[in-house]
Amino acid sequence: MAAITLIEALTQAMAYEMRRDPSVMVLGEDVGINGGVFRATSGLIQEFGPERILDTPLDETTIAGLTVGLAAQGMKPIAEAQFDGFMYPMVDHIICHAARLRYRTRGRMSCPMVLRVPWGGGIRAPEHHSEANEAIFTNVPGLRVVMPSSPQRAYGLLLAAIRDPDPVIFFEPKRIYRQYKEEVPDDGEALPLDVCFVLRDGSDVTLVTWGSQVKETLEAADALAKDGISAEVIDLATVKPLDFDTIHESVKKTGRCVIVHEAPRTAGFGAEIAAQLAEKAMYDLVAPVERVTGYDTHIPLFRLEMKYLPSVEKIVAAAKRTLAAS
Amino acid sequence: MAAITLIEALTQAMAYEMRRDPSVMVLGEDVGINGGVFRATSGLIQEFGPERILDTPLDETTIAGLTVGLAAQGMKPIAEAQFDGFMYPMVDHIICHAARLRYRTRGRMSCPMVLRVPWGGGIRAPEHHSEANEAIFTNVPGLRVVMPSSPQRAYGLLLAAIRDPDPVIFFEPKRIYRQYKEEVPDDGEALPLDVCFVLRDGSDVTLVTWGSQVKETLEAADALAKDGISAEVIDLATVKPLDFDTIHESVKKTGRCVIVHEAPRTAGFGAEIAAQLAEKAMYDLVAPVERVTGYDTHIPLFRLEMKYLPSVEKIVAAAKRTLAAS
Amino acid sequence: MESGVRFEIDYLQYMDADGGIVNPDLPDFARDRTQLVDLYKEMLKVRCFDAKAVALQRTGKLGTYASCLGHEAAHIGIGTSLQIDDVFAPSYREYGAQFARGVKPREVLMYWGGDERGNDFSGPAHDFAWCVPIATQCLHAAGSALAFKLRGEARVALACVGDGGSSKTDTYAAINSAGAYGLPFVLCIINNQWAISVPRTAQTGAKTLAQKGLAGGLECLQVDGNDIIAVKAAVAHAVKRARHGHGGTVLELITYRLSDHTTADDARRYRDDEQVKAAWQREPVKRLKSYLLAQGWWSEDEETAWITESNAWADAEVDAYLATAVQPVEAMFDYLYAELPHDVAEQREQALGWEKR
Amino acid sequence: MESGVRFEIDYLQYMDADGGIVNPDLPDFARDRTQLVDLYKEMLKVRCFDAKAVALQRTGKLGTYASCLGHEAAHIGIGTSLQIDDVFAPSYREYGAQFARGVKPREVLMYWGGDERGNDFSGPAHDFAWCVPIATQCLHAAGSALAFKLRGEARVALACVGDGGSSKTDTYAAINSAGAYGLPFVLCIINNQWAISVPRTAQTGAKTLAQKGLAGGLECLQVDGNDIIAVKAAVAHAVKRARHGHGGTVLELITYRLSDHTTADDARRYRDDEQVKAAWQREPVKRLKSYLLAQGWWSEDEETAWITESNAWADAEVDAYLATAVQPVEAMFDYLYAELPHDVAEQREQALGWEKR
Ligand SMILES: Cc1ncc(C[n+]2csc(CCOP(=O)(O)OP(=O)(O)O)c2C)c(N)n1
Ligand SMILES: Cc1ncc(C[n+]2csc(CCOP(=O)(O)OP(=O)(O)O)c2C)c(N)n1
Ligand SMILES: [Mg+2]
Ligand SMILES: [Mg+2]
Repeated sequence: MAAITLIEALTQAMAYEMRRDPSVMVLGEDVGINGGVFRATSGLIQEFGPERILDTPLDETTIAGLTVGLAAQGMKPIAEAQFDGFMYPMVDHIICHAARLRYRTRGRMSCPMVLRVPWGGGIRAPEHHSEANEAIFTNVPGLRVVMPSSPQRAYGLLLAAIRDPDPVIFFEPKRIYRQYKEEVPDDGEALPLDVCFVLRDGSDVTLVTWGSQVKETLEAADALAKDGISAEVIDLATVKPLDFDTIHESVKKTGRCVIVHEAPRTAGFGAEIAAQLAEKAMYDLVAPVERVTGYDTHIPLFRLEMKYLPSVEKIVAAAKRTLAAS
Repeated sequence: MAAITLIEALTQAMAYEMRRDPSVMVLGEDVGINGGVFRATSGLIQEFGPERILDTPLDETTIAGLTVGLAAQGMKPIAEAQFDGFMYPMVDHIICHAARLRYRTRGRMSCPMVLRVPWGGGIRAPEHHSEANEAIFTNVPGLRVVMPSSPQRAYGLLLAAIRDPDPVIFFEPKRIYRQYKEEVPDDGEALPLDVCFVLRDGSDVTLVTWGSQVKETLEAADALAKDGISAEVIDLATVKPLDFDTIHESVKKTGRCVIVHEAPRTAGFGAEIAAQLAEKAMYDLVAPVERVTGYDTHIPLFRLEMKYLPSVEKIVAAAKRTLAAS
Repeated sequence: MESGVRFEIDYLQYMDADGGIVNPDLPDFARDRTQLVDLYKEMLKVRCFDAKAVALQRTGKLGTYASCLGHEAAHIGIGTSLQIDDVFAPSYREYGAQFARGVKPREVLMYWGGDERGNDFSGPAHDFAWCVPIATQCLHAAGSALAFKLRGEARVALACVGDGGSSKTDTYAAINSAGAYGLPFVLCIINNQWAISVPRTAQTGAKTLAQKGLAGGLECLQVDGNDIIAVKAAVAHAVKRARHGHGGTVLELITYRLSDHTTADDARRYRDDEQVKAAWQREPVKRLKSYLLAQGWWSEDEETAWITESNAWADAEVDAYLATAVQPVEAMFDYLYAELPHDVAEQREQALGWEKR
Repeated sequence: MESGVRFEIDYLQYMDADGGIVNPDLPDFARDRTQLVDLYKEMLKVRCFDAKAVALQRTGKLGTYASCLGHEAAHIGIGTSLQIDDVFAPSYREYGAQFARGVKPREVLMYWGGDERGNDFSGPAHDFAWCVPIATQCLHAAGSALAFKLRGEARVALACVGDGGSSKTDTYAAINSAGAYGLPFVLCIINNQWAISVPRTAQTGAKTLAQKGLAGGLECLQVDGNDIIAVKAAVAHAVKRARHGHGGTVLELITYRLSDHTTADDARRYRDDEQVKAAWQREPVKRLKSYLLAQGWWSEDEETAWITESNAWADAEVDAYLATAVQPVEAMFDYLYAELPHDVAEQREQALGWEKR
């Protein structure tokens, strides 16, 4: 078994599930012969044909609306938004319909769909190609929001998302699409959609993050270790529903929590984690919660973007502040 | 001077500013001869004519996109979304353009617009007419998000929103459009867009809320007072930017905080307030933060909706929990 | 300048406002007494129901209600031209079409009465629920049609949208994708001249709404939407084309909204009584009645008897609606996901706790 | 069936692929040597710039870049037909049009080079910046046109969108609102046959893209987009109509994307070399050159001299771009609001703090 990248793991998961379940199909701009602008669907049209790998007209409203119709009539569509910044025209159909079909009809209809979205910054891309906009969906009932950060997790979570009978927004941290390779058995094993991953055990401070920041956060943990600080690292992975218990268990042990995310700080999903800490873990905390996030401004074009994003230094500094505070 | 309702105060503010500034105009569905489905623009077309009070074709993308174009070319459009649940098609133009024109062009262009949105539940309306969806915009840089809760504040905040040189999302709690009347001098005095309102002083617990829940929260404070508990009530009013200092000052005094909002709990804007408390006020808090919110499900059709919304009882119970905890 | 591509939008009408036949080339069903009388009876029945629903709202026993007064020919012409395994995607007014598909009046009332169970149709389980966000249903129908095409099923998806809704971008998206994929899709633009207070003329500069279909390369036709013979002929033809893989159609059914927009609206604020009076002259029930009477296919006695029967039927439905107990509080959680996530499950318990106080 | 409304979409061409005149009824400017030579020189100049930009990207000195190779007639035809106080709303490829309006090549490079200052055009301060979210610019142009109409200004707003973008709902919204309000609006659909890997034929079932305009009641015309005489004639006519209050127009300019979609794309994955070769036979620069040579209005010597001059000009712009220092970190805050709110101001300080470490 050859080691594969995160994006190859996504392709592998889609191919696995399409072989297994004839109702699974893919639609989006350039997903066919071009294999998607990131090549996530590369090779699929050759294996599954143009009836199951559909290029769409260039309109995200169309993609979202067709996807709802397909899912309501027994297909399991995997829709692709080409980039994070182009998914806004999909918001209406996702919130008003995908998230509500089951609820609206008391279970008569449902909307088993996945929306795959290449997400986030750090690849020197043009405007609107670098947005961390998961917060738009986290206050919306009826959705699941998932973000993998390794090839193995990408494979298992995407399988789970496709099989899930309800709509899943599947954000793919494009910056780490090809960051490293890992062996990913093509065994069709899905991962749960409501459990965080503890990537590294530690006792002094809990670092919670998701998506591309997992790499920076693990590096920060390494750096902290050099200073004798033991950091536990949690990959949220399933943003909604939030597995707060795993975070809470960790904070009971460490008493300190740094939340790291790429989106702007205000009302980013980090706020929800910090809020639950304030509600449920106040007596466990020995230091104020810290957030290391994008600033409350638009991610700049690429000459400045790395100054916008969280960095190892910023994470280390925040962790040290929690230690200094107590 | 006759006392007027919240919605009349909005009309008064628009009329005032349209008289003063010829670039101010209104556009939306049914805003003309019909005066809007809630009558917020009632009488305006008679005074200002159909060039300044424009009925639009039935398309929210159109309204949002035209508004950006108008604002970019020197008009000050006040756009109306007919209901909260119909604003999703506007999200793309608001996030990609309204919020970015100034940033994108390094100040060469700007987007001075107001989007008025009748907001929230509790009026026994049909599906999609009762949504508390402010969280969609609170993570978006470049916007301001405002929500008045009294006739006077509605007048002053809307004037400020219209005059503000940047885009403002102006949520109007429709449930209290006509809840009570108040004298509102038509003096053209705007209120600041970054300051909370302390509606009631108290020393035992801080209740923070916005929009229609202000009424329930004030009633809860009354009920608490009967039990000898002194509650401070803060109307957030300017959701973004968040005036955390006012909340913090209060919590320094009370040591307890209950956040009340109508939107679903997870990643509602209450999370941001709780998060800042966890970051900046941990040593001031003597009890865990509490949130009293809508549940993480869609607001039901009206036979069940009151069971979904926060209530005086739920607020009182939460406040008492903070007192029991310490 | 080379002359290029030409298009023509035709207009279909068989029966004029007085029930006179203007186009003697009648379709078969219109030569059949039973079929035509049945259609007439359905139209009357819906009208009886509609009046009851408005009355219920006026007495506080229903929420906001969107009347279908004046749309009977359009709605019933559509509903009776589909097969049961076709998919119907309504907006919020097409009760006549839905009754023909097995949806119960009590379900209509439950929906407008604030109870989601109204959407759990007795009719075809694959039909879409009422759709409040204007025109979004058009794309759901197109997506359904795409599912049928991909699976090789000979099924058709039909959506209704209003004259107002024809301005909405979703309508265009549905038209364009139906054309791009050659989908078995029919779009009925029910042009009742008003979108709340905005007249048809203010929605668009297009001469017809049918021509919206040209933007996606679909067949386009204008139809007298108060002439049920024309409506049925046009819809049946479009559905047949779609079913046989010949692509999608846009039909503009021209009618008039004789009522307020909904019970929450007061149309006197924005439209002339004269216009409404004139529209009553062209309304669909009266014209079919004139024709049936002229043919000797219907009598005033039958009319009276049928109205009595229809009212009794509507009353029974109203009673069933009024007798429906409110859903338990957990209903707001139980249909959110197939399996409730732990966090929401916790809130469900809290909600139950508040009930027990 | 009554026959109803008719439409016809004409096709405008003056000059064929070899520079032969197929329509002798030439517009005045095309009979004027200076004007035609100037247009030709602009086309060549843009092509020189484009080649430099692609080369810069290949050597890592530019980010992703969208080439305009093959679009020169369309872009320059548009850019030279507007007045300076009109509003131009481009997508992301129409440098030729923008240069005609005073935008500097270095600004193009700064934008694609990751520096927002590229959008602070030297050209008209009211022109829109490059617009990455496909087709959204169409509505901004329509909104601008609405502002002009409301203020009684004799100004026109012109937007460009691609064949792919013609499927996007915003395009329809712009067309429909322009028709509904009678706006001074011109939409140029630049049909270069490809939207990244999706061919024109897969975008829509409509025979022409020009007919998209029928959905909003606009004037519609197909134009040979490689024939600058036709482009200029068509755009000038549409702009004039708009300026005089006669309403909006949709022009489909038919051309071909001779390059990859952007430098991040590899068109060999999805399109035939043969098609590209054939397209090179119809390309706009060659055909105008043939015509000018045939008229004796241009020579190979002039060509060589002009290319040298153009390259020098492009090189100077490249140098200016490369010499631009990166913005200071606070630039990511300073243009967010007219006045920075307290919370963001705090973060600005933090960002400055990290700089000082
Ligand atoms: C997206 C959206 N915007 C606004 C509304 C509010 N609204 C409900 S019905 C209506 C008018 C619809 O007119 P039309 O499409 O002609 O249908 P009709 O009501 O005449 O059947 C409007 C604006 C809505 N339901 N959805
Ligand atoms: C809303 C949106 N969706 C997707 C994209 C990604 N994208 C960039 S260019 C492009 C194709 C555009 O094709 P066309 O409109 O024909 O213009 P062309 O590039 O050929 O000039 C796509 C899909 C985008 N920029 N915006
Ligand atoms: Mg209508
Ligand atoms: Mg193209």
